[in-house]
Formats: sequence, structure tokens, C-alpha cells
Amino acid sequence: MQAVFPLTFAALLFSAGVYGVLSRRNAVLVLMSVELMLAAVTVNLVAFHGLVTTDVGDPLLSGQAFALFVMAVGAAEVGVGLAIVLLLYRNRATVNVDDADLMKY
Amino acid sequence: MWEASALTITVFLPLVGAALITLIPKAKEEAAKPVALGVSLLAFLLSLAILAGYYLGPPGGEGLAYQLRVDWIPVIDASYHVAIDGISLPLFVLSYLLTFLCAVYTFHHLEEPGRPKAFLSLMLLLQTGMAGTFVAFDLVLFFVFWELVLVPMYFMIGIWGGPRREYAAVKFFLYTLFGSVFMLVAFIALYFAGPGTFDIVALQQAGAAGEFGLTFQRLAFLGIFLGLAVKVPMWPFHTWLPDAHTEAPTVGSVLLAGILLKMGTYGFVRIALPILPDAAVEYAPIIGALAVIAILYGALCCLAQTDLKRLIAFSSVGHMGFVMLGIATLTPVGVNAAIFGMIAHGIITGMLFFAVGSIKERYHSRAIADIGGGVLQTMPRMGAVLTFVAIASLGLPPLPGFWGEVVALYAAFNPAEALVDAGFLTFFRVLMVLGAIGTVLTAGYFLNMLQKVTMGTAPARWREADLSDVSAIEWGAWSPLLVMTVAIGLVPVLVFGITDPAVSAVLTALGA
Amino acid sequence: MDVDQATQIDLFALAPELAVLGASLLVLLIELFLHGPRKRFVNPIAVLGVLVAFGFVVALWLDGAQRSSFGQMFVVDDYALAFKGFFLAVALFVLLISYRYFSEIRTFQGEYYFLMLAAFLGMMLMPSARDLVMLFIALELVSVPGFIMAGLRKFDLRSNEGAMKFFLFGVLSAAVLLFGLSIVYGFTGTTTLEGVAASLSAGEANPLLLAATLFVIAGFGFKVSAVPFHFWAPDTYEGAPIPVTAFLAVASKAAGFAGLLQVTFVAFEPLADVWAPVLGVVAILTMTLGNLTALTQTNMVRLLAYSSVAHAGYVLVPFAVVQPGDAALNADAFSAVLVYLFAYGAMNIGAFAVVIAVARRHPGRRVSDYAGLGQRSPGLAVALTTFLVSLGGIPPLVGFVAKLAVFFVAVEAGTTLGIVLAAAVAINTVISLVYYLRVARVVWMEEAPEPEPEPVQPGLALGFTVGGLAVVTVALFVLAPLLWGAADQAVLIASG
Amino acid sequence: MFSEWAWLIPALPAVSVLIITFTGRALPRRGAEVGLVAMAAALVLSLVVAWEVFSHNAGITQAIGPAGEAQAAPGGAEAFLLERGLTLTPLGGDLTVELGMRVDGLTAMMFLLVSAVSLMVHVYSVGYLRDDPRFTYFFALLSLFSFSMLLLVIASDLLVLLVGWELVGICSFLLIGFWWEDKHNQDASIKAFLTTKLGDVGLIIGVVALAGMFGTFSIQGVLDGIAAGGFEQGLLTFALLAMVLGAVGKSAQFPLHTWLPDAMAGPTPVSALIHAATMVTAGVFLVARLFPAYQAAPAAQATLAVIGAITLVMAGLLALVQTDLKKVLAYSTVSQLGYMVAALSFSYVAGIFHLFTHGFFKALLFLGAGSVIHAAHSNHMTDMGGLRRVMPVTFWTFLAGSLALIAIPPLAGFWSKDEILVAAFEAGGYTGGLVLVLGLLGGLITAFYMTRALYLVFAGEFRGHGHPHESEPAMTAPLVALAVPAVAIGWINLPFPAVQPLSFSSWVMFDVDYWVANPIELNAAIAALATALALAGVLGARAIYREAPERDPVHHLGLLSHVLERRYYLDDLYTDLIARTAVRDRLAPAAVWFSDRVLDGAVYWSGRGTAALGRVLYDTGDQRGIDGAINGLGASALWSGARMRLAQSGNVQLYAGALFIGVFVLAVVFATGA
Repeated sequence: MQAVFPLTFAALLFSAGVYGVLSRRNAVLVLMSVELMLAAVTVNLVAFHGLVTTDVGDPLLSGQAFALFVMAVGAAEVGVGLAIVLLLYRNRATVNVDDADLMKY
Repeated sequence: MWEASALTITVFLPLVGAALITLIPKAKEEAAKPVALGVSLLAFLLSLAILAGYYLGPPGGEGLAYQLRVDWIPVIDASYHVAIDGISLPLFVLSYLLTFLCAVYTFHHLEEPGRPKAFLSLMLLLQTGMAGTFVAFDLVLFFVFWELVLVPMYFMIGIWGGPRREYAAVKFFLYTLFGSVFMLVAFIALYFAGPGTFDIVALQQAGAAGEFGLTFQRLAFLGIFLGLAVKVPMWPFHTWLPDAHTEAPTVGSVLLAGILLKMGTYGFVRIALPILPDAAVEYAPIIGALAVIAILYGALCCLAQTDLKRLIAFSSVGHMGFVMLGIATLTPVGVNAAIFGMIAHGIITGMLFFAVGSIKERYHSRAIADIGGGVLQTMPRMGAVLTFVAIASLGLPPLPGFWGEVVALYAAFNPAEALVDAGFLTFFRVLMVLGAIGTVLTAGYFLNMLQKVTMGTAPARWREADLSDVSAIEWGAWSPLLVMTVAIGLVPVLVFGITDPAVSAVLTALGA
Repeated sequence: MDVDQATQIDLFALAPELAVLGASLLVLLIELFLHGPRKRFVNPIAVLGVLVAFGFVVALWLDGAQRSSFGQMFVVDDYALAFKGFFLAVALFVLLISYRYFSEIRTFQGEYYFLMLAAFLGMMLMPSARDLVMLFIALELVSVPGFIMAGLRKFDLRSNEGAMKFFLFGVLSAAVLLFGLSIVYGFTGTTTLEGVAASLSAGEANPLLLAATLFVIAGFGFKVSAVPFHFWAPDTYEGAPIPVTAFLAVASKAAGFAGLLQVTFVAFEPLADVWAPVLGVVAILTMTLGNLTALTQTNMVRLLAYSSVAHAGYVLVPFAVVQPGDAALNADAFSAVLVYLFAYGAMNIGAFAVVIAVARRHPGRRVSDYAGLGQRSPGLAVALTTFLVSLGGIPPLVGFVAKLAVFFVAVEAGTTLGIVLAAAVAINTVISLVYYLRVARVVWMEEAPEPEPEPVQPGLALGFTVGGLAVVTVALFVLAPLLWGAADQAVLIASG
Repeated sequence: MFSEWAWLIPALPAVSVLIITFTGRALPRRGAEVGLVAMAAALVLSLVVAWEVFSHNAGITQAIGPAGEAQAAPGGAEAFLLERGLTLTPLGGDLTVELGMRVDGLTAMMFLLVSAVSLMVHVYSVGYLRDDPRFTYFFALLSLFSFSMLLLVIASDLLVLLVGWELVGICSFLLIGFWWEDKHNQDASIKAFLTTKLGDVGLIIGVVALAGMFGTFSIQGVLDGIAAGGFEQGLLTFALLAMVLGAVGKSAQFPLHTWLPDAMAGPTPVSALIHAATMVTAGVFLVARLFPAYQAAPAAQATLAVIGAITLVMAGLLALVQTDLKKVLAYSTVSQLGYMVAALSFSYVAGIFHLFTHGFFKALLFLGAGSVIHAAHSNHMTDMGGLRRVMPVTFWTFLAGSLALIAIPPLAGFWSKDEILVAAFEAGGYTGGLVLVLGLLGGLITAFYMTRALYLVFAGEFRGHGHPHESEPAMTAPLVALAVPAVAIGWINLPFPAVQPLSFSSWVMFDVDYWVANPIELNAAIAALATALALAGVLGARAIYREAPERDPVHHLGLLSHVLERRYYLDDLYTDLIARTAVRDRLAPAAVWFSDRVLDGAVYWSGRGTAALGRVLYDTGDQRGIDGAINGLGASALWSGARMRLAQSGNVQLYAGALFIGVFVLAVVFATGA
């Protein structure tokens, strides 16, 4: 299998996530962008697993397992993240991340 | 048993005393004074016992005595290695004497805000640091004691000091620290370049055997030089000193001038010269030049002072210049003179700060203009003491200052062979002439000070103020110093006799 | 290794983790049945769990054998045990300083202790993890409870904000880390640390692979708050409940370093000549920025936050002198990191403990609140001074031993970078003392405002912590050989 | 050997110091008796020692026979020299300091002079300071001075000599400033100390250089080293010239003579003892002590001659215009010291013989002046006059002293001064000629100003206030006692070959060969010329002052008077220009400025430069004062810290941006790093 395509795709996906994180004010959109980045990682892992298995063999299916872990952890993180965003919204009535600048310097 | 543990007991006894003092309840705070007095007296007596033991023969006699070497951090071969020899012994005993006298003096006066408990425990902590520096024979241990004095002195100046105390305290701390961190780096470099130990004796042997390359020596010497030169302080690293001295409480000034400055010069003799002999030869002309600059420059600055304590602080710069000049010659004569100069300066300048502190306490001002002269009228005994000590400080023979200065000049006339071979003979002889000129400037500012402070007619407000002359406690604290000033001056062998064999031993690496 | 091996479980090896896990679940459960003020009794249960776990660690240490579980993914060796012992000790003190604080806030005590124990569970996994997947899991197990704990003061906007920043930074770094890990996996075909190292030393250095290692290091850089991944730290530290701040500044950071140690010294060791200089630059930036910024802080917690950033810089110094294949030097660098971390843990938790004690009287946590503390509460003041001076690296305190270790290894490297780093640490030490001494000055030399505040009463748990840590700070100086020897024992270096 | 006990001579006054200091106030005569007894005992011992030394030396010379009929010394007999000592301290290597005594003819002579004059001054002071509240303190200082001077004389080690040298200096300082309430006295004492201390720099350099050259501080060691040769000639000349500077300071030679007239602010007995008879001769003594060394350095010898010659004329002229009696005597002392210094350029005996005679008659003159001042309650001759009638004892003794000073034969001054002139004449050359001519001229001037003083004080009508009367016996007795040597002491060294083997020149000889080679002879022409000039001076002054002494025409000589009254402007130069303007107002503040601004500033700027790397300079401003190195470093650190914290904007997305930029930059570094 050609590695270039999935890897390029993953890289683009990751970059899109980075862009979203940096440019979106809305916390929920930021969270979604983070998810994009995690998704890129998952794509990478799965694609690499294919490569690695053909080259050296991977009896433990590390890549696949890793991808599963990433998904699980990602879900947990988003859960926590949404909770924090909700808290912020309750206290400040805004979900814009750049409004939160009480503490600086 | 005593031989092995004597130094440890003596060094850490004040620390125990400090801990004891902190246990005194706040309501009975005054009880701290007798406790501190007792502890410092006991420690002083122990140091005298060590002195006596050193004189009377084994252990050691010549060379290192009272050795104790216990592994401390085996991973880096840092050990608890303490010992004493003729170089450190006079300074060691002097530190105990001065601390004891300071403890006596606190019965007479303690600056605002009082709190003898805190003050005295800091003072005893300081004592441990000072004494430890002089007996440490391991670089890490040396550094530990070296830094140990910073914190108590910082608080002494910062809490009990004059109006600009906080500034002075921070300046003192950071300036000294700045130099010493580089020194630490150099110490570690010695470890890796040499035999893989921090033991000073082993490193000295390595230095004598020429194990260190010249380029390495230059760098390492530079690091050590920075640390020591700030402490001495050598020109141009001296700017912390006037502030610290001026603001420090009397006891702080006494210990600062009496002992702390000596730690730097002692470091040169103990560490820098024997371990890095080749670099020492290269740096010696620079050190000598800086020393002479300090002599002339310190004296000139003194002439411009209007503040009594500041004046004496600057005089220390000049006096330490003579000490450094002696060291820079790299000869036994020069180093002997340097150690003598340290002792002389410790006693005399310590005493000067006592006297000036007491004058300040009575006049509530350090400004010469506020005192307005006539101390001999208002307080005849105080005036006499100040006159005597000032005259001693300006190097009048046969008082101790003279021996340190003139012998250092002699050494500068005949510097070490290595320096002569390097073509620095004439250079050092010029330094000798310039240093000698410094003596007249020194006389100038001290006489100027005496004229403005002790002589003349006192202003009416002071004549009517009914100032109390030297108190019994003050006599108690001062008379040992006054007696020693005369005794060591008349019988210089008291110091030279102890230092000479040890100095010759240490300087073997320099081919002396 | 096959699947059978990978599923073998050595329960004894896992015993400390299981104890902590059990305690965390127990806490959650029991809290349900407690009401009102009595909820505070979950704290002793947590403490008990920690003590039990500590007992298991001691037992494993006495046992002495190297054990593993889940194949070679989970290993119990001297290194792991040293860190576990350290983490448990930290956990103990964090729990002690939490007791009063949370029993007075009276919210979410069960959740807090559960989360705290869960985080410590993650930390204990960290040094045992010898697999990238395992490392990632452990890291997330430390981080995620941290996000929540940082926001536990739910009605405090600062707490919310701190949690949010922490969280966002955390997930971003996690994503970067994961991206790096995925590429490393792709190039080496394995996720075990040793396997990665073997593969790296065999193969050519590929730019993409190098970038990936950087991603991994950056992910840990967030955890240890190295510049430029430190931005979350001051804000989060300031907003979080102070015990959580202490946790983040010490335990979480140490866990990050534990992971970084494994990744750099074991997995990426063959590439050290590339990443070490980079870490050197990062170290200098980190310590300098941390110290300079701390200079002007007026908020005590923020001051300590920047101080902890600076200390991360010092800890990074030994990383920067690593050289591929130089086992002796690398071992010394490794043990220097350990020495520094252990020392740093003692003194920094102590400092935070004092801050907690004082914050009860002065919730504003301003430095000026400490004026006259030396008069009002001399014991606390002495302890605080001890911690600060120790943080400054002045003997005779453990901070000096830590600095000595760092200097030692920097000089040992003997390279230009090593000398530059040593000089940087030297200068930074001086800078750092400016603000440490500023606090000491306020404590001892400034008069308390009128009317004079009441003396601070730290209470038993806090008092014990402060006093105990002050003693430890001094004792570990005298007993430096123990500290340094233990660190030397625990060195984990790639074979070969 | 009584000389073995010579160390007792300085020891006695040393003990006296201790007794007076600690018990003086409690004693019936407030300590004076202790000093008196000690000095009397010292004088007796000095006589005994002198007898032994002198008879030894005379024994040798008698065996040789009359000078001029040169013969070898029989059996290699050597001039008397006794060296005893104990090591005071090792200094490292082979270098030691010996606390030792060196007894020879010179030592014995100085012992005699010092203890005799000191005893007289002690006696005199009992009367002079009877009512002073610091009577005891005064006697303690007198004893201390006597001790120091005797230590200086007896020292066998250059460092110990230096000790004595500096100690007499500090005694002089304390005694000039004895009445320290008065600003004028303070200034005088400080000026005296600092000026001599400036000379001492030379001495220290000289001592160190000599000792350094020969590796020992021992005087004998140095002399032996010179005799052995093999040293650097230039270095020796340098060392001895440096020592000349010391002598110039202590013996008030041009250009460092300015302190001595001011030193008259001290009590008059002090002026007599310290500033006329003993301490100021220390410089001359030093040169005499090292005479063999100076013989080996002709350049240094020539310098002595020039300095001495200049001084003797210059100071004599200054004495002309003084109205203060003590200052007349002070300048006269400077002038006479000039003779001695110049003499030592040519002849050992001439120099120290003049030192010896001068010590007696100048002490007499000062004590006489003290008596006059005591009576007239003023130092100024304008307030005196006509005292001859009311103070006969003072007058006659003062007259004797004056005539001795003027060098009227056969009084003491004539013989000693004549020997100097003869020595200069015989030496010839530029220096000899200079000294001879100026020495003769000096004789004329001396005669003139002393005659003027005599007329102003003792002739005519009393111009002061009150009723002067003769002083008490305690004061007049020393006058009478000193008048005897003033008249007769010159006879111990008559310039006739027949008596030379028995005379002063043989007593004090340091080397038999030198004595043989340098006979003392009479030169009738010079003697006659000198006497004629002296008489001319006397008669000239008499013509002017006999009628109307109060007009005092020396003050009406226009520019000359002005220059003399301003003391050649040297004081203005030293005090105003050098000490005040240059050192105090320029150099010292410059040093402080350098310390505060430049040095601290250097650290400050380097600190700031490092921390604010890349910052625009104007932004930095200089509102913060430049003070202190750490201050500066701290300020710059704070400054950059304050700006760095701005990066912590509080906006999490900016943080994230920084994170990614960081990752990106590092990634590029990494990727290219491979």
C-alpha cells in the first residue's frame, strides 16, 4: 500500500485542526478542531499499522490497539472539555475562549 | 578522640547554640544573651584549646592537624574533610574571638528592632559558617560553609541595619552569590579535570604534579577568582562593601570586616594558588595591579567620605589591597604578610567598627558633620580608643597593620621566581612603589577623620547632651582587641610563627 | 513477544497501583454515605490507601527482583520504584495539605480525592511504562483528572478559566504528542521503548522521524511547562485550588519528567545529538523567562508558578548534555534529573503548604500579605524562608544538592553547550534569589499592616507538613548521599 | 662590657610610658617624676656606654697616631661595633626581623644627645606645663617619644628602625596637636604628620628595596652586601634616593620643609626636644647610619649636597622675616639641618658633629624662647623687647646659644660648621663648590637673623602687656645646663691633627680606614672668611636694629619680603593646590564618581544590554538612576521581566499559537539538524 496518501491526508487533517483551534472563538468549535487532530492521529496509526505489518509483522496489532486507545481517550477528553465549557458558559454566559482572560501577565 | 572530633565539635557548637536560643520562649527573650555569651565563650575556649594543641605538638604539629575525613557524597567523592593548619588557625581562632566579643557587645547595645533571640541565633549560625570555611578541606564542603554565611548576614543587615538596609542586604547577598556560583562551576571543573575528587589535599597534589593543562587552569582560575574577588572585595568588585558595611548593625559590620572578607583572601591561599599554580602565575600581575589600584583608590574614596562607617568600609578596600598584593607575589613572604594583614585588619577594623558603632549609637548619626568633632571632649575615653585604633589602622609601626603592609611591599619587591622569569620583576617593583604611596594617603584620610571627629571643640548640643563614655560592657568587648592589637604588633611572631611553615608547604606547587 | 506474554499479569508487581485504585474507588463510594462535615473523613481513607501502596512499594523494593506485567509494557525496577515512592510521598503531603482546605470549602470532597488518587495512579504507571501506548495512557490519566481538579472551585471564574486553559493546552499537546508517536511507530514498527531505540540506532535519521521525536518531546514539554509550552501554567496555577496547584507544580511536573526521561534516555537516545542541543536552548529559555517574569509578580501563587517554570529549566539541563552512547555521562545526567526532582518536590510542596496556611487568613495571596509574618507566626516564617532559600539553591539545604547535581553534570559534559548551560544556571540562580529574597524580606523586614492580622493557625495536618518538609529540606542536605545514591541506583539507561 | 646593656637605654623610657599611663595620675607629681628618673638613668647609662665606646675607638686611633700621618690600624683593630639581637619573627624563607641593637660610635653619640636634651626638657616641662590639665598625658608622650627616638637610634634592623621612625612621627603628631581644641594646632599636627609621612613613603620604599636587594633587613647585612659588591648599581641609587626622600621629610629639607615652622604650634619644650634637637635629626642620622652605602652611590650623595645647600639658604632667608620667635628658630633649624645634610655628602664626621652641637645649642635657644614666651605671653617679637633687664638668666644663656649658632669662635657652632665648609671645599667639584658658597652665605644670613631676633626680644623697651619676669628655677636650670655645651662642646673636635686621635672624630668613627683617610683639618682662610661673614651679619643687623627694633625693615623690601612672607608660595602650592584642590576636590571625588558611576555603571549596562537584547535603546530611558551593580542588573532583570510577562496575555489562543510556533521552529531545527 502506498503510505503517501493516508499520511498526507492525516497531515492535512491535523493542520485543519490546528487552524481551527487557533482561529475559532467558539469553544465548541475549538473542541471539534481538537477532535480533528486526534482523528488525524488515528488515521496515521491505522495506515502505519498496514505498512508495519507488511514489513516486519506486528503480532500485537499495536497500531490498531493504539488507535482504539486514542479514540477512547479522545472521547473522555471531549467529555471533560464540554463539562468545562459548560461551566464557563454558566458563569460567564459566553463560550468564546478569548473572553476568558481574567488572569494574565 | 578529641583530635578527630575537635574541629567538628567546635564548628558546630554555635549551631547547637543557635538552635537552643530559638527554643527560648518569646517572653524571656533577654535570656538569649547569656546563652549566646556562654556558647560563644565555650566555643572560643575550644578554639583556644585547638590552638594550644597545635602548638604543643601532635597531632600534626606542622602540616594538617585535627584531621577528620568522612565520606559524605560518595557518588561525587565529596567528603566531610576538616583539618586545620597554620594558615587557617589564626583566622579560625579570630572568628571565635570576634563572635564572642560581639556576644558581649550585645549586652551593651543591639540595634532596632531588638529581638536578641533572632539576632543571636543568626550570629551563631554565622559563626559556624565562618569557622567552617576555614577548616573545610573539601571543595564542596568549603562552598557549603562559604554560602552558609550569606543568609544570616543578609538578615542581620536587612533587619537590624540602617535606613537603606534592605537594599544593602540584597546587594550583599546577590553580589557575593554571583561570584560564588561561578566559583562552584570552577570547583566542579577541577573535579573532572583532576583526580576525580573534591578533596583539597588531593587536588593540591594534582596541581603540584601539573595535572591540569594551562588552558583549563586559566578558565578555572577565572571562575574561582570571580567568587573570591567579590568576597575580598577586590577592585572593581568592591561596590557592595560600602553599602553593606554602612547599613549593617555594629556586630554585623564587625564580623563582616573581621572575618567574612578574609574568606576570600583565604580562598586564594588555600585553593586558587596551590591547585592552579600555572594560572596563578599568569593572573598574579593582574591581581597585583588590581590590588594596588584598590589601595590607592580606596584611600582616595575615603578622603571624600562624609559618613564615618562608609569611610571605614572604604579603608577596608585599601587594606585588603595590601593583602592581595602580598598574595599576588606568590612568595612565602608575601603570603605570610597577607595572612598577617588579614589578622591585623580583622582585629583593627573590627575594633574600629565597634568604636564607630558605639559613637553612632550615642550621636544617632554616622555623618561626620553631625558629630562635629570634639569626641575627646564629650567622651575622652571613646575618643582615645578611636584615635588609637585609627592610628593602628593607618599602619603605624609596630602595630599589626604595619607588618602586613611593609612585608607585603617587600614581597612585591622580590616576587616569585616564576614571575621574574615571566618578565614581571619591574612591574611588581613599580607596584611596590605605588603601594607605598598608598600608605601616606591612608594616613591622610584617617588623620582627616580624627581631626573632624575627635579633635576640636564639641558642638554645644553634644556637650550638653551628657553622653556616656565607654561603658563597662564595651570595655569588656573591646579590651581583648586593644590588647591584641598591641600584642600582635609587638610580637608578630605570634602570627608569623604559625603561618610560616604552613605557607611554605602550601606554596610548594609554585616552586617556592 | 506474543499475545500470551502480553496478557500475563504479575499481581504483586501491580500491587501499589491496585492499592491506589482501590482507595480511589473506596473514597468515591464512601463519600456517598457521608453527609455534611463528615465528608472530610474520606481524606484519611485516601491517606490510608497511599500508605498501603507505599508499603507495597517498600515490599517490592525489599523483594528486589525486576518484575513485569503485560509483557514488557509494565516493568517494576529500581527506577520505577524510586519514582513510585516519590510520587506516593508527594501524594501523602498533597493529601495532608488538602484536608483543611477542602473540608472548609465543603464541595466535591469525594470527587476531589478520587480524582487526585486517579491522577496519582497515572503517575505510578508512568515510570513503569516501557511502551509508547502505556506512556500515553499514563500521561492522560495524570492530565484528565487534573483538568477537572483545576476547575473544582466551580463558582470561581478564575478557576473555570484556569481549567479551560489547562484543558485546551492539554489536549493540544496530547494531539501533538500522539501525532509524533504515530509517526515514530510508523518508522520503527514497534511501540516498546527499547524497540524504538534499537530501530533508531540501526536506521538512518529521517527528517520526518526527527520532527516526530520533537512532537513527542513537545508533548512532554507541556507537562513539565517548558518554554514555549508553559503558558497555561501560571494562569492555571493561579486559578486552581492551591493544593491542586501544588499537585500540578510538583507531582504532575515530575510525572512529565519521568515520561520524558524514558522517552529521551531510552527510546530516543540514539538521536540525542540532535534533540539534546534543542533541549539545551529550551532549558535556557525556560529558566530565564521563568525567573525574569517571576521578578515582578505580586501574587504569591503566580510567583511560585513562574518559579516552578524556572525550575523546569534547571531540570532540563541534564537532558541537554546527553550524548548518544556515552553511558557514563548519560547515567550521571539521569541521576541529576532524579536528584533535582526529588529535592524540588520537598521544597516546593513545603512552600505551597505555607501559602495554603497563609491563604486562610489572606485569600488574596498577595506577597504583601506576608508582611510581618515573622512576628506573627515565626514558625511558618522560618519554614517559608527555608523553602525559599532552598529553592534558591543555597546550602545547607537540599536545593543546593540539586543545583550541585545539575552543575556537576553540565560541567562533566565539558562541551561548549555544557559550559554555557552552567553559566546560565549560575546567572539564573542569582536572578531567582532576587524574588525569593524579596519574599523573605517582606516576611521579616516589613511591618504588618494596621491592625495587625491574627496569627496564622495552620492546624495539625498542615503544620505537620510544613514542619516535616522543612526538616526534610535540611535533612536531605546532610543525607545527600542517600538522595544521590538512590538516584544513582535508579538510573535507567538504554543498554548498549 | 657595659654596652651589652645598652638596650636598657630605650627600655627605661618604655617602662616609664607604661607606669605613667597606668598610674601617672595617682602619683604625687602626676607622673613627671617617673619620666625624670627614667631619663636621668638613661643619661647615666648613655654616659657609661659612650665612655666605653669612645674610649675603645680612641684607643685605636691613639695607636695610629695623629691624623694625617696615615698609618695602618694596628693588628686590624676595628671600630667599636656591638650587635646583639633576637629574632622577632620569621617572615618566610630565610627572611627574619631581628629585634636587635647596634651599638657603635654613632649610636653612643645619639644616646648622649637624646637623653641629655630629653632630660633637660623633662625638667623644664615640669615648670612650663605646671598648670596644664593634660600634664600627665604630656609626660607619657615625652617618655614615649624618648623611647621611640632611642629605639630608632639603637635599631640594628631596618624594619625596627622604621618602627622607631614612625613612632617618633606619631609622637610628634600628638605633641604638636597637644592642645587639640584649637583648629590651628590640629592643622599643624596633621600637616606635620602627613608631610613627614610623604617622606616616609620614600623611606619605606628605600628600606624595602635595600632589604630586597640583599635579602635581609639587617643594617649590617645590607652594608656587608654593599661591601661585597655584585649588586645593581642603579637599584642601589634608587633605594638610597628613596631614603633621601625619607630624610628630607623627617629633617624638613627642601621641598618638604614646610611642616616644621607650623609644628611650632606645639608646646615649646616639645619644639626644643623634637623639632630642634632630636627627631628632625633622624633624617641626618639615617644617612649617617648608612654612610658606607651612600659612599657607594655618588648620585645619591650629590643629591644630598644639593638639597642641603638649597635648604640652608632658603630657610635662612625665611627666618629673616619671621615675627614669631619660635618660627625664627624653626627656620633656623631647617637651615642648620641643611648644613648637616649637605655635610654628609662629603664627610661623615662633619655632618654628625654639627648634628651633635646643634642639638645642644638649638635646644637651649628653644627653651630660652619658651622662657621668653612664658614671660611675655606671646610668641611674637613685636610684643617683646627690653627683656634683657628683667630676664638676665634667660638673656645670657640665649645669647650664648645665639653666638654658638652664628658660629662665633670658639663657641660650639663655629667648629662644627667650619668642618662642614672645609669638607665641602676639599671635596671640590660642583657640589662642593655649591655647598661652600651657599654655606658661607648661609652663615651671613644666620648671623643677621639671630642678631635681629636678639635685638627685637631683649633690647629696647618692652612692647607687650603685663610685667614680664624671670622664669622659675625649673626652667632656668636647664638653660644654664645647656649653655655649657653650647659654649664648650665644640672643643671636643678641634681640627688640629694632634688632638684628633682623642677627639670626637675618632669616638664616632665607623671605620678605622675611613678615619685615617679623612682627617679633620683647619683651613684658616675658610675659618676667617666664615667668621668675617658672621661678624658682618651681626654688625649689619646691629646697625639696623639697635636704634628702632620695632620698625623691622625686613618687611619693607618689596617683592622679596612678599615672597618670603608667603614662604615662596610652597605652602599655597602644597595645601591649596595639591592637597585641597587636586586631591580632595578633584582626585578623591573623581574616584568616588568612578566607583559610583563608571564601575557600577559598567555592570549595569552590561546587565541591561544582555537582558534587553534587541530592545530599542531609546525605550530604555534612564529614569532609573545608575546606582549599584546588582542594582543595575536587578533593574534590567526586572525591566525585562516586566516586559516578558506581557507575553502571558491571558488569551489561550495566543498561547496555543505560541505552542505551535514553538513546535514549528523546533521542528525546522530538528529536521535540518540531521
